[in-house]
Amino acid sequence: MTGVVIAGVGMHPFGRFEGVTTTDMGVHAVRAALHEAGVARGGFQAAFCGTAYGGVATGHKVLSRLGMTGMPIVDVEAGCASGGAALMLAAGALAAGQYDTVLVFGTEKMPRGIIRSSFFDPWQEEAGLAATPSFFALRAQRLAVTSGVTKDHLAQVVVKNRRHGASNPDAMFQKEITPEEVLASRVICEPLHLFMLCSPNEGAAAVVLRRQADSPGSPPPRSPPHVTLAAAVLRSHLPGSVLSESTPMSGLTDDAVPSPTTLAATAAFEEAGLGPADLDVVECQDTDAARELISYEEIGLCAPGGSAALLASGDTALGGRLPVNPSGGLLSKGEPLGASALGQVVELVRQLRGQCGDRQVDGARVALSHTVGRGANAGVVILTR
Amino acid sequence: MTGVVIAGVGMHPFGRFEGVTTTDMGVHAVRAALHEAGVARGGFQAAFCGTAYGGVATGHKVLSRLGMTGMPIVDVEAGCASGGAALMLAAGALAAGQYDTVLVFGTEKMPRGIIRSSFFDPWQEEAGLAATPSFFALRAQRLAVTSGVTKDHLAQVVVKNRRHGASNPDAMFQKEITPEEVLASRVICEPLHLFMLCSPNEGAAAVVLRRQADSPGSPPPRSPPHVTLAAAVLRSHLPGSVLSESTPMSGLTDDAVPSPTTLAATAAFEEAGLGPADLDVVECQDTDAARELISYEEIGLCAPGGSAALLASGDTALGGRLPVNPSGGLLSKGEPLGASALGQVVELVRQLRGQCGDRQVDGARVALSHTVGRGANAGVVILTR
Amino acid sequence: MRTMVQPGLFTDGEVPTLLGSRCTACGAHHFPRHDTCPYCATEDPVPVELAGSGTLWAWTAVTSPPPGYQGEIPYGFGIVELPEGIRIIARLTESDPAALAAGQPMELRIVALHADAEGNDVVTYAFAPGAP
Amino acid sequence: MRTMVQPGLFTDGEVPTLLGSRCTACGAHHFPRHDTCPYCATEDPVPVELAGSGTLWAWTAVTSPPPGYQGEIPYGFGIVELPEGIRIIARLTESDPAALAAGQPMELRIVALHADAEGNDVVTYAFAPGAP
Ligand SMILES: [Zn+2]
Ligand SMILES: [Zn+2]
Repeated sequence: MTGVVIAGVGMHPFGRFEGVTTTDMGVHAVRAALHEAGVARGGFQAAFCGTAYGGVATGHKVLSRLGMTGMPIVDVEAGCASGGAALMLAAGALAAGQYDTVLVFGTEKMPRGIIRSSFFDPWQEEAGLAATPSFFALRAQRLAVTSGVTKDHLAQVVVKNRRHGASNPDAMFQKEITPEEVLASRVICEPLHLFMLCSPNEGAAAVVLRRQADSPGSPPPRSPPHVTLAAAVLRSHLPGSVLSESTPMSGLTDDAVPSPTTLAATAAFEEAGLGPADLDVVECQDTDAARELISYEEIGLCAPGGSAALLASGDTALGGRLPVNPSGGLLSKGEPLGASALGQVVELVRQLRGQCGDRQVDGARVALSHTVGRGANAGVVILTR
Repeated sequence: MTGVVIAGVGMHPFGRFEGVTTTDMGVHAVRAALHEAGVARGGFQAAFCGTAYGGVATGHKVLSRLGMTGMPIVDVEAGCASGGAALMLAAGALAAGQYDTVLVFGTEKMPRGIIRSSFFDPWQEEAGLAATPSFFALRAQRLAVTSGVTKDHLAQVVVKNRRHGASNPDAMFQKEITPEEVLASRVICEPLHLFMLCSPNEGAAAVVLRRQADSPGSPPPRSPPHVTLAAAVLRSHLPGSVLSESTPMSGLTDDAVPSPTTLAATAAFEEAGLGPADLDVVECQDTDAARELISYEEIGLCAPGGSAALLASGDTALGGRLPVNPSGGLLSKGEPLGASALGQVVELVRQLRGQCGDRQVDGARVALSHTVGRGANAGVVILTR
Repeated sequence: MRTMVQPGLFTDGEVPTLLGSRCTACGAHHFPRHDTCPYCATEDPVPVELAGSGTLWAWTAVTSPPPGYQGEIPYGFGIVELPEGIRIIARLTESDPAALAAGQPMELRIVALHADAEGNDVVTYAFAPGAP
Repeated sequence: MRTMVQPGLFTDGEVPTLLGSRCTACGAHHFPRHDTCPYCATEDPVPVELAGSGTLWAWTAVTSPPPGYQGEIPYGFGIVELPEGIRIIARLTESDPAALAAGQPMELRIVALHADAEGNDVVTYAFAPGAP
C-alpha cells in the first residue's frame, strides 16, 4: 500500500477537437479534478504532467493558465505509459513525505495521419521496418498459435469494448459495432482490420493525490467514497522477446523472458498485497484487439494461452465476473498518449465510487489499470475502496 | 540533507559530434559513471533520463545498449533544468526508501540552426515575438539599470568563463578570448554580441546516486572522497515579472515577485542547512553573459544590484573567493539541454574531489549548481564533502 | 484587405486598443485576455480595453528573422509600461536602439507584418515613439 | 550501382550474410551487431556472420507505406528463426500472407528498395521462401 488516496479526478473527453489546444484540454481536466478534491491555489506542492507531443513546458502552460505555479512541475514522457509514470513518481514523492498533495495530469493532441516516431533509425524507416501496426499484427498472429485466438475473437474484443463505450460520454466512439462490420473493415496488416486498431486522438485527464495521513478523518462533504492508491508501478523491458514493445530488430528463441507488463503487474500485486483473483474491474491497453488479449495473459487474468477462452466466457464483458475496459477502452476512446493511462485511472475511480451509470460494474472494490507502449514501458496501477 | 551520496559520475564531452548518436553519447557517460561507482547490471533500481530533443524512449535506448533494463526508466523534460528535475526525482525516491541506488543521466543533440521552440504560439512567431535572444537582451538591458552592468562587464563574464574553459577537456571551446574579441563579434540584439551567447550543442552526463545508509562504511578502493547530495530542488515561476523565463506576453510593474531561481535556491539552502556564505564553488546558468550576473543576484551570491561589483572584484574568477563556472560554463561548454545541468554536477563532484587540475578550486567543500530555462523551471543542487 | 495576426488581441480602428482583462478580485490587469487571473486564480476577470499609450521600459532590436517570422528585419522589440500597472512585450516601430530612451512616451499602432497567401496584409500591434 | 540502406548490417555478395555478433560470456547471438551483450551486459561480443537460412516464425504484409518508406507496397514483413537461436525482424519477398506457412524454410536475399537521388539502387536484407 502506498498510503496515498485519490482526492479528485477530472477529464476532458477523448476525441478530435478543432481549435482546442493541448493547454485548453489540460486546464479543463485539472480544474475538474481540483474542484472535486476541494483543492485551490496553494493546495498542492508539486505537479507531474504526462505528455508525448505537447512540447516544451506543457505542464507549465496549463498551470500558468490556472494561476497555480511556483511548485515543481515536471513533464514526463514514457510513451503510452506516461500517465502511469507520472502517477508512480507522484505516489513515491508523497510516500517519502516530500509533499502532502500532488497534482498528476496528462494532456495530448496526437498529430493526424501516420505518426512518424523518432524511435526508429532512418535506415529502419527506409527499409520499411518502421511499420508499427505490422508489429501488432505479428503479435496477433503468434497469439493464434499460442492461445487459439481467431479473427472472430479479435472482432469480439472490438464489439465488447465498443458496446461498453456506447455509454461513456468521454469516449470518441459512442456507438456499438457488429462483428460483421469489424471484419468488413479493410485489412491493415493480416490479421488486423482497421476497426481492430485504436485511433490516436486528443484528450486530457487529471488526478489529485493526497497522503492518507493528511486526509481528513471523514471525507469532505462533496467527496464521494474514498479511493486508495494501492500500487503504482512502472517497469521497462528485459531483452529477449523479438515482439517486445522495446521493438528490437532481433530476439531469442527463449520464450521465458517476462514482459514489462508482467514485471509491472507482479510488482504492483506485491505492493498492494493483492492478486488477480481480487480484481473486480480492469482497464488495460487495447491499442489493438490482440493487445487486450495479450494483456489478459501478461497481467495474469488467465493462465498463459487462456485469453481466447476467457474472452469467449463473457467474463470480461460488462455483467461478467471481471469486466475489462468498461470505459470502452482505447478502441472506443482513442489514444491520446500522455492522457490515456490517467484516463483509465479516472474511469476506475468513478467505477469504485459507483458513478458510472449504464456501464457501472456493480460493487467494484478493487481495480487495476494497465498501459504499455514503446520504450518499452509498462505501468500498472491498483486502486481500492 | 537528503541522505544521498554521489557514487559515481561520467561525461561525454560537450560539442558537435558528427555521426555520434544521442544514444552513443548517453552510453559513454553512463558507462563511465557506473564504472566509477562500481555498479554493474542489476546494481541500480531505477533510471531517470533528462532530454529535450532525444525523442521517444531516449533513456531506454541507452540502457538497452548497455544490457541494463527492466527497472523503471523515466524520461524527464524540464528545459534547461531537465537534469536538475531528474536529480530531484531520483533523490526523492531514494529518500523515500523506494530504491538504494539510482542512475540519473542526460543526453542531447540539439538541432542545428535557429531552434524553433514549440513553446510559442504560431501568432507569436508570425509577429516576430518568438525571438528568444531578444528576451535575453531585454534582461541584460534592465541589468544595466538595476545593477550598473555595462557591455564591458558582459564581455568580462565571457573572458572569465572562456579562461576557465581553456583547461576543461570536456568543453566545446578550450581557448581564451579577449574582451576586444567579444566586443568585435557581431551584435545579435543590443547589448548582446554573438560571443556573449552560448551555443546549443551535444553531449551527455551521468550521475549514480546511492542512499547513504546503504553506502559502505568506508568508500570502496576505487572511490575518491565522498560527495554528498545536500539538496536537489526544482521550482517553477510565479507570475509577475514580464522578463520571467516563463516568457509571458505581459507582467506587472510590481518587481517584488521572487524568480524561480530565488525560489529554488532558498529552498535548497534550507534543505541543506547552508547559506550563500558557505559556498566554495558555483556552476550557474550562463546561457548569455547577463544571465550569469542575474544568477549571482537571484541565488544570493551578492545583494540585489551587486552583480557588476561582484564580477569586477574578481571573486568569481578562478583564484577568487567564490569561483563561478570553473568548468567554463555554458559559454565555453555549449548547452545540450538535457545534459547541461548534470554536466554542472559532474564538474562540481570533480571539484569537491580535487580532480580538476588547472581549474581546481582549492579545498572546495560546498558547491552549488544552478540551471533555469523556459517553462519556467529552475533547478538548484547543493553538494558537500 | 487587412487580417489580424490573431483575433482577440487588439482592435484595428482609427484609435486602436489592446484587448486585456482585469481581475475583479485582486485588481491586476492581464494581456492577452485571461479567463483565470494568473495572480490570484480567481476565475472571473472582466474584459477591458487597455490604454493606448505608455512609457518605454526596455528595448532592443531583432536583427535576424526568428523562427516562423516572414516580415522585414531589423525591427524594434521591447517592453512598454501602461498606466494600468502592467508591462507589455511588443514590437516597436523604431529599430535603432540608440534612437530610444528609457521612460519615453510610446503609442499603440497597428502595423503590417507581411502579405498572406491571399494578398492580405497581416497586421499586429506595435508601439511607436509618441508625443511627449 | 547498389548502395546499402545502412552499412554494417549485411554483406551483398553472391551468398549474402547478416552481420551479427555473439557474446562470449552467455553465448547469445545478436543482430545487428552490439558492442555490449543486451542479455548479460558483457562488453566483448565477437562479430559473426549469421546463417543465411532459417524458418518462418511469424508474418504479415504491409499494405500502406510506413513513415519514411519510398519503396513498393505491399511487401511481406515477418520474423525468421535462425539456427543460432535468434529471431530476426525482416522484410519478406512474399507479400501474400496466404502463400506462407509456419516453419517453412526461408533464405536470405538482398533486395532493392528504391533508387536514391544519384540513381543507385538502395538495397536491404529480406527473406524469401527457400528450398525445403
Ligand atoms: Zn486576480
Ligand atoms: Zn551475453
